[in-house]
Parts: sequence; C-alpha cells; structure tokens
Amino acid sequence: MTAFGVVAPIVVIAALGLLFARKAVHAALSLAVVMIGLAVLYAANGAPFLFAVQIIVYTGAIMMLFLFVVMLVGVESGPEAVTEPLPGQRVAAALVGLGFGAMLVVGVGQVVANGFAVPVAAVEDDNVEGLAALMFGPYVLAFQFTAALLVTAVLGAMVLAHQERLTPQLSQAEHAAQRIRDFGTDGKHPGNAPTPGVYARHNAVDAPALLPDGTPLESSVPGALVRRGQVIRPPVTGPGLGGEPSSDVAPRTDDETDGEDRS
Amino acid sequence: MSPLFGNEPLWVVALKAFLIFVILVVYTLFNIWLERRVVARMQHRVGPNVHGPFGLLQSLADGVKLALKEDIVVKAADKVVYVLAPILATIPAFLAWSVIPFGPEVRIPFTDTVTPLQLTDMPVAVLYVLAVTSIGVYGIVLAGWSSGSTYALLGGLRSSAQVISYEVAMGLSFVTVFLYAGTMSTSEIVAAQTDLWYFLPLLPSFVVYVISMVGETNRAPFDLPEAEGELVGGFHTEYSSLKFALFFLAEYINMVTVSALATTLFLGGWRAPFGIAQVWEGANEGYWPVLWFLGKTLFFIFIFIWLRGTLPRMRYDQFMAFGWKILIPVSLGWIFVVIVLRKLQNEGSIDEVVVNGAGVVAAVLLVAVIALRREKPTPERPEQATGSAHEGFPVPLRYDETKEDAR
Amino acid sequence: MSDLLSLSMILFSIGAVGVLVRRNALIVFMCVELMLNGTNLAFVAFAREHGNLDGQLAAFLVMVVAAAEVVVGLAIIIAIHRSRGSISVDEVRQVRG
Amino acid sequence: MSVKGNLWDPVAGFGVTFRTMFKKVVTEQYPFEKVPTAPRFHGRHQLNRWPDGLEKCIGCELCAWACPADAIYVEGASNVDVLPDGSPDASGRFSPGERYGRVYQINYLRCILCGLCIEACPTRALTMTNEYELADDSREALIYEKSDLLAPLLPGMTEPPHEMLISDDHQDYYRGKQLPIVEAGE
Repeated sequence: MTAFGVVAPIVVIAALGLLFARKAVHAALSLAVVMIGLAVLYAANGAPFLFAVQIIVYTGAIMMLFLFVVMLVGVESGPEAVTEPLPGQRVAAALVGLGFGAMLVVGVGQVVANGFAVPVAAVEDDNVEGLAALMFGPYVLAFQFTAALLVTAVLGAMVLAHQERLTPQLSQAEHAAQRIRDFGTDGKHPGNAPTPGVYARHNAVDAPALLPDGTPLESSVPGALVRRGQVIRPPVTGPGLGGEPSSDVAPRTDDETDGEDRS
Repeated sequence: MSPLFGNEPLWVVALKAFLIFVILVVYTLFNIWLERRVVARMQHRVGPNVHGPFGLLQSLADGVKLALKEDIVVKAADKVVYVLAPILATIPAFLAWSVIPFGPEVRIPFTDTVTPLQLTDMPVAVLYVLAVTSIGVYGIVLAGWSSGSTYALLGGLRSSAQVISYEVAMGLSFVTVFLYAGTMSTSEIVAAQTDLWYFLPLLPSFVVYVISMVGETNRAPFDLPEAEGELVGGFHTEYSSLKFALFFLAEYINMVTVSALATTLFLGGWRAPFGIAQVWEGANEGYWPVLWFLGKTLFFIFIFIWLRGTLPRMRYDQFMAFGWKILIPVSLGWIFVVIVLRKLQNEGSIDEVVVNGAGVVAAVLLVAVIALRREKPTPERPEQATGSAHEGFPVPLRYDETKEDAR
Repeated sequence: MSDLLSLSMILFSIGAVGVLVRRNALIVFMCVELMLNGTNLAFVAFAREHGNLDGQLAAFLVMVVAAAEVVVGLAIIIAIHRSRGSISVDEVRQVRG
Repeated sequence: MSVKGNLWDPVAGFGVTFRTMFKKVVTEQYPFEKVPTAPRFHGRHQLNRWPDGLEKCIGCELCAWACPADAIYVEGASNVDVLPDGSPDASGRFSPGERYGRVYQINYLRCILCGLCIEACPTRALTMTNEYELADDSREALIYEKSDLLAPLLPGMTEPPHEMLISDDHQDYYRGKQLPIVEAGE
C-alpha cells in the first residue's frame, strides 16, 4: 500500500487545512485536495469507477460550485465573528468532536480487531460491469430514487436562487433613447465621459484632460481615483516652453491647492 | 484491453511517459506556429516566416522570450494560489494523455520488449480524461480569483460556468460511444472501430462533441473567458512570464487532447483512413499508425483554426443558451434513440445496417429541421432614408446611387 | 483495511469538529462534505474487504445524494446572502421565528 | 427565411476563409524588401538650405505654434555679420536676413507626422521626407536636434556660417535668385 502511505498524510493535512483556513477559497482548495487524494485511494482499492466519479462529481462539479458561490457571493468574510454568541462553544465543540472521533476509533477498532467473517477477496476486473449489474439489478429502486432526488434538487435550487424581475429589462435601443431623453430634460451628457489626459502633457488616467483654454477637466478622471485623492495636477506651463514633460507633479489634495507653486 | 497495461517494466513506462511529454511540447510549438500561419493565410497575410525554415522556430523564440520576461506577482494577489494556478492548469493537461492510444503493440527498437503505444489504459479511461480535464478548470478559476482583479475574476467565473456546462454535453456525447463499443477503455473503443468509424453511425454525437470540445477548451468562437474586447485577457490578465507561458501551453495541449479524444472515439483512433488499409497491408502495423493518429489530430486542430478564422465571438448568454437549450436536449434525445435501436438490434428485431444508418438519418432530419425553420418576424425597421438627408442629418450616398450619378 | 478505516474516521472527525466550530456557512457546508467523503472511504474499504461491490455502489449513491444536497444548500446560502448580506451561521438564528 | 438562408448562409463564411487561404498574400516583406512609399508620404522632417548652403529657417517658431502635439522646440537668434568693432563675430551668419533658428528640436516621441508645421513654415525651410524608420531604444535619441534635421550639403553649398553669397539683399533669396557665377582668379 505505497499509495496509502503517500496519500493519507496529504489527505489528513488538507483536511486540517479545511479546519484552520481563514479564507473560504483556501478551505475549498484543501477540500479539493482531500477529494483527489480519496479518489487515488479508491483507484488503489479496486474502485476505478468510483475514482472517476469522485473526481468528476466531487472535484469537478461540487467543489467547482462551491468556488463559484464563494466568488459570486464575494465571501472574503475576513476573520470570522470575534464575539462568541455562546461562550466557550468552540472549545466545547472541539472537545465533543474529538470525543466523537475517539468513540468511533474504539468502536470500529473492536470490529476490526475481531476480524471479518468473510475472507479478503481479489479485486474484480469487471468493476464497471459489476457496478452496473448491481445498480440496475438489486439496487434499481435506490438508483431511481436518487434520480428523482436530483431532479427535485435542481428544481429546488432554481426556485431558491431565482429572482423575479421587478422592472422590465431595457434593450440597447431603449437605453440609448433614455440617454437622449435625459440629455433633453436634465442636460446630462449623453456620450462617453471624456478621456483623461488627452490635451494634457501626460497620458496617464490619473491626469485630467486639459480643455482648450488650459483648465483641467475633472470629470475626465475615473471617479474611483477622484475619491481616493489620486488625481495628479499637471504643472502649468506656457505653450512655448516645449521639450520634455516635467515629471514632478503633485498629487492633488482635497483642499484644491493650486498648481502654480509647482511649475 | 491488453494485459500488458499496468504490468510493464518501469523503464518502458518511463520511456513512454517521456516520449509523450516530448511529443506534446513539440506538438504544441508546432500547433502555435500552424495556427499563426493558417489564420494569417485566411487573412491575406503570411504569418511568421523569418525564424527557421518557414518560420518554424518562431514559437520556440517566443517561448524563450516569454520565459525571460519579468515575473510579476501582483500586490493584491493571493500569493500561494496565484503561483499554484498555472501549475494546476498545466499538469492535468499532460495527465490526460496517459490513456490516449497512439498505435497498436510494437516492438521497441534494439530490444525484444513488446509494448502498446499507449502509456496505460483502464476500464474507465474516457471518464478519466473527463475527470482530469475538470481538474484543469481549477487552474483557470483560481487564477481568476487569486489575481485580485475584476477582469480576471469575471474571466474565471465565466470559464467555470462554461466548462461545467459544456462538459455535460461532452459527457452525453460519449454515452452513445460507450453504448456502441460496450466499454469505456480507449484501446478497446479503438478496437471496436475496426470495421466502421463511429462518426458515421453516431453523427449527431460527433457533431455535439466537436461543438462542445471548442467550448471546453475556451477557443474561438467560444473564447469568452478571455474575451479580450470585454475582459482584457480574462483569467490570465495579471499573469506574465513563465506563469503565462504555462497557461498558454495548457490551452494548446487541451486543444490537442480533445482532438485526440475525438480521433479515438469517433475517427477510429490510430487506424489508417478508408482505403489505405485495403491497398496496403502494413498500414495498421508497426509505427505507421502514429502517423495516421497525428494526422487525424491535426485535422481537428485545423478545424479549431478554421473556426477561429471564420466566426466572431458569441455573446455569453447566447453561448450558454446554446449549450443548455440545444446541445444537451439534442444529445439526450439522440441517446434515447440509440438505446432503443441497440436494444432492438440485440433482440434481433432489426438489421445492423439500419442501426448504423441511424446517425446519418438523424443528421439529415436535423438538417431538414434547420432548413425549414422559420425566422421569428423581426419588428419593422423604419425605412432607411437614402440620398443626402436623413432626419436633417447628412448621410453618404449609397453605392448604387453614386454609380447612377456617374452615368 | 484498518488503516483505510482509521483514515476515514480521522476525516469524519475533522469534518464533525469543523461543522461545530466554524461560523462561515460555506465552510460548515464543506465540512459536511468532508464527513460524507470519510464515510465513502469506509464504504470502499468495506467493499474491498468483503470482496463484493455493494459498498462501492453505496458510495456512488452517497455521491449522487451529496450532489443534490450541495445544489440545494448552496442555493439556500445564496438566498440568505441576498437577504442578509452575511453568511455567518450565527446571523441566521432568527429563522426559527 | 429561405432554405438557402437557413442552410447555406451559416456555412458560406467557412468557404470564404478557406478560399482566402489559397489567394495571393498582400504582405510586404518589410525589413528584407523596402518598398518605396508614396511620394507625398509624411516621414521625418528636413530643414532645407539655400543653394549657397545658408539655412532657410529664420527661427520664427511658427511651426512650433502650429504643432498640435507640442513636439517642436525652436529658439531663434540674430545673425551677426560684423561686430561693432569691425571683427567677425563668432556666431556669424546662418541664414539670410535678421534671424536664424539657433536651437531646433523635434521630439519624435510626440510628433504625429501630421504636417501642420510644414503648412505653417513661411520660408519652406521645413519639409518632410519619406523616411519612416523612426524607432530607437532611448528617448534622447528620438529628440532630433538641428544637426540631425538639416539637409546635407549639395555640391556648391558651403557650410554656414558664412556671408550671403547669392546677393547682399536677403529679399533676393526669396525671389529665387541663383548663385552668382564665380569668376576665375578670384
């Protein structure tokens, strides 16, 4: 059982990673490692079909769904709740869990120590055929029930995750018409925001464009940069100075310091 | 399945694994060159033609250049996952090739050892390929997440949804092959196609597979995870240097992998094309089958390139709707038909010819449905004004009007 | 045999502790999956020991049920996140109202 | 829609790309075969000279003012033939008339080769050549100085500074007067 010797420690470490990971994605990754490790163990123990199914279903579909939800929900929940709603719950829970594990070890250990009535059989060659014969033979009812369960689960998930639209979705043409209407009533500029730095001596997004009269156009800089205070003010230079653009530009502060002392 | 699988001496296994690695890397370099040349020809260009004969060394030069570039780890990245992701994308791409049969049993030169031209085989080989490719998606998803960039995250999310969706259609198209071959082992599937390649009796499955393999490998026109017009580069936006090269390598190997799988499942694997084996006895013996195999794979690579040269990128909702509302229902219906036909054939109610012709009939029916489809009436467009004014704005003359004026 | 079983028990226990200790609903859910995986391993080990495939079939059915469960569970988590903006299990104690 | 529209049109595009593969390519093998540009191609600038070698540029800066990309920098200076004490001045005469361009720089990192400077130039000192290989690996190298831009000396031209050889009246230059025939023995 060389496979076991290699895989088992990896699996246990990854499982512990699930317990201690701070980020949900790291937890999901370590669980994926556990699942792949288990798949290898299945393959080593005469279950090649389960090996494939384990990876396709668990690693490929279920864990991928987990990752998908983690990213969709954006759960970088950060540190988990600091305040304990039930004092001492974690310690108690850990103790209970470990006690449970110990109980299992004792219970199953007894069974193993007493030995099995059935002798160890050789690994079957016709794993897939054997499983199929079982699945569509004695276990056909269970198989059908799981199929029904899957269909029900899909419907349930759709109902749960579905959100009714409250307002009709605007088409592209309607959006365009709405923009023009806004322009007519409120004077809101219908086109794209002007690009930053077009007439300026800079070509970075944090430099506002200069209007033909030389004044900077604040609305040309992305709003996020304005809020972070990362807009630079190009030095005021006369048109005849020419040459290389000067590089010492001051980050604009909120109190609107004038650029003149910098030129 | 040959009894040799799993019982070969270690050096034979190591040799075969090494050869597969070498073939894949060289084939990737060749494919990148081929794609650039062929797409260039389709666009009236020449493509890379400077380095080496016909520019063959271009991709090698590009690879060296890529490796020597500065390796950037973004500040907002999750370091461990960020480094892990490209590795996770690449390794499964190689792993899938361990069950692809390149040829029959051959004698290794200078020795007496006889070995099949396939690293290994297992009763669930095709499922194994599916499983391994589904691990490869992790690389893309994690790259998207760990980059700490919106574009990359959206690319990664798109990709996971896309690959999961199209894997369903892909798996369903395999089912009919399993029903015909009665096995999931690749070497036995190839052996079952001695008389008739499966693309003919299973034409609908073949078409579904070819479409879903393009979706599965994120290639044009389904290259939405890296739609450079919308998402800059998608999941690999923040990657550079060797890490980016690994993604690139993985994408091209995946392309070859799905092509090789299509060859194995539908085009008779390493068997010589129709006619050659009848004329020439030795076509299916020795090392010649490797040639047929690589040739058939190249055919699919060309299809990939041709698609890229012809079709524009689809919109994401159209793409998902196509996968879920057309490919999967069609596959399911077709599987049902195949099950019924096989059952009838096993009971002896119908002839084998009928079963083998079913695919062609089904394909003809599908084409007829498409041909006779009626377009939804589009809402009336206002009459396009011609001439020099349209709602008060000047418009250019239409081409035929300028000709009128010239006369 | 016994080492496979002990591994499965270790995994099950770690999963159980995780369910009890972690607060993030998603991670709690993953721990449940870990417990299921642990039992699956035991099934496979027993199947090998007994020389028949019933255990493997049971593991297969567990996987299918797990898939169904995950689909519904994740949908519930998304629904909770939508209405509350948090998926900490402490926040959803009010569901009993 | 017709049967043809449903069936043939979606695949017709594949035929187009496939057929294009066998057509003649339009690529020019640039670094190996240099195809001449169109005669009016806007390439790198050139500062022209009068037939006697004096520069046409008068340092008026009109080109710099016309430049939309702010790529041209000019500093004018006065031509001085003779100092008040009678000795020839070190700066000397570079162009007919009062002024010449002492510093003339074009920054090809900024230049968009639009040709507005050419239109602005009153003496046709500034014109454009067909040279288009304007790539370099340093920023400094792409700021062309006057020495880089000046047209080469043709036969009969003398490197300035020197006095006006065509005529003592600079107006004659603009009227197109040619070099006086130099008599033998002088």
